Amino acid sequence: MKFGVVVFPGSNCDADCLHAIKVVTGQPVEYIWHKSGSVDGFDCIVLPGGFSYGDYLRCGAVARFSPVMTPVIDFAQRGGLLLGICNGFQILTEAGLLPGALHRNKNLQFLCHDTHLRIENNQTPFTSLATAGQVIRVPIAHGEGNYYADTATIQQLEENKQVLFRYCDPQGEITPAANPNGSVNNIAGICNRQGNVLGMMPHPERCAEDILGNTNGQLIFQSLLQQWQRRCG
Amino acid sequence: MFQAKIYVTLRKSVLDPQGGVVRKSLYAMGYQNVPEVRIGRYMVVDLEVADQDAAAKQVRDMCDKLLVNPVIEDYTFELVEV
Amino acid sequence: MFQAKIYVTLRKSVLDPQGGVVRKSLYAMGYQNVPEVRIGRYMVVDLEVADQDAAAKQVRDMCDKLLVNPVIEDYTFELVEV
Amino acid sequence: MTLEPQIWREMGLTDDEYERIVTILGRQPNYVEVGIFAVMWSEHCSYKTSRPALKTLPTEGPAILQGPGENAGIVDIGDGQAVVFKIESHNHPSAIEPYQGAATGVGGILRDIFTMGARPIAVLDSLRFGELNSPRVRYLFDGVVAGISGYGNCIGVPTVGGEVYFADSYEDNCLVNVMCVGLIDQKDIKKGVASGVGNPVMVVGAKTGRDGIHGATFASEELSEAAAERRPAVQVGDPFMEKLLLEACLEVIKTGYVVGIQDMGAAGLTSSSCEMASRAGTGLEMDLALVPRREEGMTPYELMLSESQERMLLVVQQGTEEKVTEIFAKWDLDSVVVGQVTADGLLRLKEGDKVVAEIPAKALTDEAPVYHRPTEKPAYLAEVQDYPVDALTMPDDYNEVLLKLLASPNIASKEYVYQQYDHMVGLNTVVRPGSDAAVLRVKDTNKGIAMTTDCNGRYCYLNPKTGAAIAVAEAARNLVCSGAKPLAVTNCLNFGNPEKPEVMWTIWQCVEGMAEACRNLETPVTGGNVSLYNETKGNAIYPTPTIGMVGLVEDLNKVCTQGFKQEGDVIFLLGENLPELGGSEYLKIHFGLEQGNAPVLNLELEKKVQQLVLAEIKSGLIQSAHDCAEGGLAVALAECCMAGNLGADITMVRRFRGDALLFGESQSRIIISINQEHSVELVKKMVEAGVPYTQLGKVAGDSLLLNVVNPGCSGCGGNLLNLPVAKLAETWRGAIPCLMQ
Ligand SMILES: Nc1ncnc2c1ncn2[C@@H]1O[C@H](COP(=O)(O)OP(=O)(O)O)[C@@H](O)[C@H]1O
Ligand SMILES: [Mg+2]
Repeated sequence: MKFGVVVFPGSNCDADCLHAIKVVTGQPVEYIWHKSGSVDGFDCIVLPGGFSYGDYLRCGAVARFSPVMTPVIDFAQRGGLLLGICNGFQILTEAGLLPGALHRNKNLQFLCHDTHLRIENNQTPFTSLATAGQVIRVPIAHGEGNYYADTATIQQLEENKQVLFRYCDPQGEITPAANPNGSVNNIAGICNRQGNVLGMMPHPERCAEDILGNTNGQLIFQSLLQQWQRRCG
Repeated sequence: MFQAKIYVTLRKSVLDPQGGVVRKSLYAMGYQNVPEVRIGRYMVVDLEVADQDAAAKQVRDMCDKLLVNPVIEDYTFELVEV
Repeated sequence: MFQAKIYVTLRKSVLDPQGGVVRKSLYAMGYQNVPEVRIGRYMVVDLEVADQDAAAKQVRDMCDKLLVNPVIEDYTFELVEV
Repeated sequence: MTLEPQIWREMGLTDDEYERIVTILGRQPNYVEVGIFAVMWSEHCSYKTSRPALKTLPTEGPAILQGPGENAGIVDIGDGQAVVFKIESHNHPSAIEPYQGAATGVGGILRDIFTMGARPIAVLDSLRFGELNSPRVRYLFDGVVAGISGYGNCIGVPTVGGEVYFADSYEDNCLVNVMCVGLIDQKDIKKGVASGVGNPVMVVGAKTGRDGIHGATFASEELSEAAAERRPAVQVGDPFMEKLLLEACLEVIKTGYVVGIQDMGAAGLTSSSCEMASRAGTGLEMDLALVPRREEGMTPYELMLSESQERMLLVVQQGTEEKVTEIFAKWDLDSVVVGQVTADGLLRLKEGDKVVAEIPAKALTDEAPVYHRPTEKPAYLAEVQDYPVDALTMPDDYNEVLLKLLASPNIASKEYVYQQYDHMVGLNTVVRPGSDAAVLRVKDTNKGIAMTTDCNGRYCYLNPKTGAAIAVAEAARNLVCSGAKPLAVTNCLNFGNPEKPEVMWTIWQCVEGMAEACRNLETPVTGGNVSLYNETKGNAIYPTPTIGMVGLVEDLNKVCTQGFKQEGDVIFLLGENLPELGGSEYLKIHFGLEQGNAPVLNLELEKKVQQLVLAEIKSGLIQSAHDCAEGGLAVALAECCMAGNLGADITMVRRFRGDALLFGESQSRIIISINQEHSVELVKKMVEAGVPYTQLGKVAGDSLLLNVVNPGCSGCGGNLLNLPVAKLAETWRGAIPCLMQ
């Protein structure tokens, strides 16, 4: 299984994603430059965190128009596995691959700390190794992670089980206090209708090694690998 | 040449935490007659275009594609010839 | 009641990285006739004040004290009775 | 044509300095030349006042690869790798525009690190403000933190540590000191030298605008109404541009085309060009008409003095210009050849064919004036040091005092600050902010780098020499508590107006104290920064010699943190409790006094304690280690409990005042916890090493309990502390957010 990590000029979690994928899956992984016109040969593409083009206008707004996004959008529409983390999630919403928008955290501050996430749907390639309702600890680091979509869209997301992660307390309760940024329904990550595109604000690559004190994030990369092996052997 | 002044605001249905904080600060400073503050973006864009209609069309285009996110934002604009 | 529309811009010689990135990105998207973009803030403030002069005075006050950072920003405003 | 005296005086030159320029040049300087001399000879760039003192600092040691004089210091960490680090102040700009001032402070220090070829891996911020009950202070505090956050998070270098203090003396002069640590393969080290006659000189990065003209001069005078008039246009940071510059510079450096490189910091193009030439003993000729600019009509004077951010000056090998330009273009950056290296030692500036300035490069650097300013011991010292400790009534309720201390912003959790910083990006942060020192792993090795900043300005105010020595000792102690061997120091000297003999005296005292401690603890100084004139309306800040220190963790599996780890572990205190209260947070919070003498520092004892703790962390005996700092033993114990979410049951013998025992800030003390079964072995080692120790009790339950016994006095014993850990944590965590509401 070959992973690709897109590098926008202001990406800063690109090397982290590459490192985590290598360490956790042992699979080949390469960078994809933002000016690249093709993503052929990759089985899973990651849009990493960071500040793609400084994110001065709106996070992800400018990145959405970079050359690499044309083949990436095409890849996703053909059912390719696409994972957007943090800034990557913002880019996916700006590009229209996922509904809604991410705006400023409710308290107006950038927030970097551990959060607990309840896995709401384990029937996706990103979460297949999870048990239903499993709680994992994953850090966030963002200033604009406040998920918003209109009521109808939210309803659809919920009905189709597209909400994969919700901020919760350590016991798995979905409470206002456990919501770090004001997201509607404590939403931390959603996938598209087909289930091949995931956007999430928390950083699984930051908790995938023992030396960093937490390996909960491995679950996502391992699920991807297992699903792919099952399908493509 | 034209200059476009573009005003971007958060949609009514979207909570504006920044506006809320400013309103509270104003209140604490003694301005208790300010029921609402909304905060948005103000963009001044120079355009080397000859006629007004073309300018307006281009501004609308740029807003829809890049400058404004329709999921959470609305916009209006004005054009002045310069 | 009045509504103040406040336009805040960066002072002339102050660098505007936002505007620069947006200009470059518009250029890359094919809008090559946009020599400059400056990005500022737009605030809409409701005021429960009876007369226009009092409203103007209060807006100026609020801008000088809180809403605008005079070290790097300039502002103008308009008042409409609502 | 002779210039009016008014002109050079306004630029900050004295008449004597002007005469010196005339002598050096052998003619009258023109306007551009005077401007260049004025910035280069400003306090900020020339260190003309502090240089004699700085010369006395120890700068050599086995691990030091680069001492003071370059853009940053370098220490060897083995395996052909090295750590590059430096601290810098951005005090004046932050007092004017906190967000941009702090942001550009981060940008500047990052450039100092990657200009050496190193990849920045961490930032630390050492901050000082007035008291949080003032709205202006809250505005500055929030703005500075947001600025650091805005810049550091965007460029993707984690901010992993630092400190924040609040005291009235910083009300009008907040201090923003930022340290950056980078990692490099020794073979890639680059220096700021313009060597090789004929080699092209390139300006790369952002375009030059009118920002910050005279910033260096501005940083060399007091903040006042008059100064406000002459304020330069505020520099706005562009972290995205810096990210591009960082990646492009590191890529270019890897090619081997670069001969020398330096960032354009204070005094922009002027300082970078003449310093690079001066170090190499060469000259530089540049055509200013070629410098990419943001605004029309900029004069040579403005181009030379602009402090626009995110720019670099490069000298590359002849013939490689195009390849270098290609790399910068890949990152969408401008890079332009503006001149070349010459043999005549002159900085020659042209506008087209016209020469607009011609100055010997060394005249601007090495021949800058040096002042041995008069010193005088300040009268206030005798007054503040003499305070009636015996007359102070002891508290009735120690629980209440402890909670008050935990809620004091100087002691309270700084989570409010560091959760706004991305402290994890890079995947190296093994110990996050919140413990004694941050620890970062070095990927593909089993090594770690520990780092900290420390300085208690109140101690330095009460006793400058001891205070500065304590800052060094505490920094080393923090590293040791995390399992690292202290390696080297960078420092930032923040003081008031040095033209006042009293201020000058404190500078000398602080430097002496720092030098002595560095010598004893074997942590040489590799560089630093001096920020003077931190003074408003005649009131100087507390003398604040901030210490930044890095250390090496040899085995990442032996990293230690401050939290208690396990019920039943035995708690020891290493070092001695002395009946001291001077300078303590307790005196300030409980009595409103910032008085007394700074705590005594015995460097020999300090070293013994540190050596033992480090050795036993490495041997695996020690489970947790935490130094006693502000708030004394009681606060340190509370911090161990909160970090581990475990209680402690402590019993102590009381030989002097209970408040001094619990809240006094005696130095060289470390609280450790160890598994019960190792306790005999540890005691044996402490006795052998001659380290004084006290067995305090055990990790137990979910409350902090502290009882005292007093053999000589019935009725003096009893329970002093009994507080649930949850209550401690709630108070400690909630304090700053509550004040900021
Ligand atoms: N401005 C700051 N930025 C980042 N981390 C900070 C800051 N201030 C304090 N911290 C972190 O909070 C913890 C406690 O700080 P401090 O009380 O100064 O520790 P100590 O007394 O051990 O030096 C440390 O881990 C420190 O790095
Ligand atoms: Mg400490």
